[in-house]
Amino acid sequence: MSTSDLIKLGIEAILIQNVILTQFLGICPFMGVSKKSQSAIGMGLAVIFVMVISSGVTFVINDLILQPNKITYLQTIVFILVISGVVQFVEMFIKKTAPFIYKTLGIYLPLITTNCAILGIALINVQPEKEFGYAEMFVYTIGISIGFTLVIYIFSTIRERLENANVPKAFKGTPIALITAGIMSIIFLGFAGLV
Amino acid sequence: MNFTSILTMTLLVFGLIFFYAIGIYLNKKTPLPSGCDLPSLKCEHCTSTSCSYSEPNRVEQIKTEIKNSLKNKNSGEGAINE
Amino acid sequence: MNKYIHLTLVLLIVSGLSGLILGFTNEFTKDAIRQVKLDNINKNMNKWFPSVPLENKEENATADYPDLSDKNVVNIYEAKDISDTLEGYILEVKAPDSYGGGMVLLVGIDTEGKVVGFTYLSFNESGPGANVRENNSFVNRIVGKDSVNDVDTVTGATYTSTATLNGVQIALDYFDKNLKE
Amino acid sequence: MTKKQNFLKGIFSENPVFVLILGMCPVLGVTSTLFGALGMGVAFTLVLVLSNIIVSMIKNFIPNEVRIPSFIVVIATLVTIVQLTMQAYLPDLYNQLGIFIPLIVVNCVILGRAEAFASKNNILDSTIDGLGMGIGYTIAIAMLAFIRELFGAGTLTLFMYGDVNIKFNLIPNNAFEPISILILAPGAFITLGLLLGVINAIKFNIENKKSVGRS
Repeated sequence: MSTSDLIKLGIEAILIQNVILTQFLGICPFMGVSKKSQSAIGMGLAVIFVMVISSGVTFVINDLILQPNKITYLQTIVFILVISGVVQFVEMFIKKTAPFIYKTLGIYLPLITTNCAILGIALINVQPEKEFGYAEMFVYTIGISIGFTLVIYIFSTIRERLENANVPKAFKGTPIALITAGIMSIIFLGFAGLV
Repeated sequence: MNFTSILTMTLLVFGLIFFYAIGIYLNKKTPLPSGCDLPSLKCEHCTSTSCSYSEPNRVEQIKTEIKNSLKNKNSGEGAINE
Repeated sequence: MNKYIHLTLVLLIVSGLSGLILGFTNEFTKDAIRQVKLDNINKNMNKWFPSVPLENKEENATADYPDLSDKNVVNIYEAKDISDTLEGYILEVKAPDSYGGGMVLLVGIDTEGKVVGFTYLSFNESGPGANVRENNSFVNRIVGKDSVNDVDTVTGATYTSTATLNGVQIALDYFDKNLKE
Repeated sequence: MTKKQNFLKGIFSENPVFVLILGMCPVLGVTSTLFGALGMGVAFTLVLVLSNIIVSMIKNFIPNEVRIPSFIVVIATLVTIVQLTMQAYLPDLYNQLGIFIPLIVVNCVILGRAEAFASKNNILDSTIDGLGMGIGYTIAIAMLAFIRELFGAGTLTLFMYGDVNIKFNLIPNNAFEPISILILAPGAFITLGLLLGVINAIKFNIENKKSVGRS
């Protein structure tokens, strides 16, 4: 793929195929952690960090071990174990070397193992019809995780204002958050023809 | 279904579980960095019950939250802008 | 110390068991999955070229076809009737930049180079793009043509229909270049 | 906790979608057709019940340190089995659900139930709990899919297999134009938000009547 295709793929990953608003991956943290924008940024950075590392590791494992031995049906079990392992080692690594970073995104790391986006993107990268090479995989994963952080940050700022809006009693909390996310998804639909 | 693919499968899965178990073990062992306890964000507005930080009775907690939100709605019958 | 041996033993048993179970399930389902694809091709083969007998077309019937690698044409199946005269081809084509990505088409072309029929082998379009597959007016606009650049797209699902048109056009170009006698 | 309560809690008081609001990714992803939602519900219940059974069986053989990794391996193996059989025998459903079948592994409900419930109760209770949760989940996504597909596309696909396509076209000679946004991505968020709101409103109503009746 030429560089212009890569840039196109990157923009598409951030805006058009946005992981939350169009692919419906990573909704659990999107709903659970976006009450405060500070915690949303923490979650976003943690997702960028873990998604890029785990996608790289799973892509390599798929290329070197699963593909040649024709056991690609093991992808699910291998990928979830790799992601869980990567999360533990990343948390340990950050604890040791960068206490400041650990302060912002430390608590979200164990949450990330049950995040559908990380495993979802790792599996999408190795789909046979997508035919991703290393460059496309890398650009796609970075684009997707930036898209995740962008959306979760914007959503958290809106949600902070929602707290003191007079929402009917039955709609307080998750229902109104879902409806706001729906309106955001409509806005992101506007990007469809961009690329 | 030759023997080598079974062997590679078992070794692969075993290696990865070991990698994960070692990760958990080492992670538990490394102390928290000095003066940086976990941020105040406890799990009150995170609904995932399977993350290792969640208290064991997370499910009952959600239910009690809903119950008392109902209760103060009823007790606040008289209050004007409930 | 034996605690760790106990741990590793348990892990070994768990992974060994899961490996074995998955190996066996893969054995059972492996040829069924391949069969699903072949059934699809044979069913369409019979629908588009009625004179071709409905027997099991081999998957890799494309050993001797020129420059398959770079193009988006993945596989070619010859439609030969009982007396072994060539009725046409079915080309398996990857349609680029569809909305959901990863769209694969089966395009049936007869010996004169006209599209006899087409269907989707893998299709993950969502939203209104999803019902392009059942949109018969769009299908009929394509069948019987030898070039699709004047066929207009389906309103509301431009992404999916343009990707389909590109896929059919790739098959037609490939046919004109390599397969036309 | 009687057996009946244990079963019914999964559907009403602890419904994974409406009360605990867990496992949201497939709920939004597969409910564009009723067939997809039912297929996902059945696959989910199957994996949940089987994983609860196996976890409650092997819970005393697994030392505590490696509890979570072995549970994850058990669940992943079950999910792969379901994925392979579905790919082989129900290809249309497999194409419909796509990426969401392997994602059952990370579904917060399953690992949560395995750890919170199955690793502490005997086999029968775990099965009932799994069944209750699974049926509650299926009912929830079927309701959502029913609304989305009925108003979004005016059709209701019940079963798709090859050319067998049980699909009710509910708009007599297109009396009304279907709201196609409901089938699109935003429709999933909005419909689920409204559905949750309505259910909360009903719950408050019932609580109100009960408390008014009591006081």
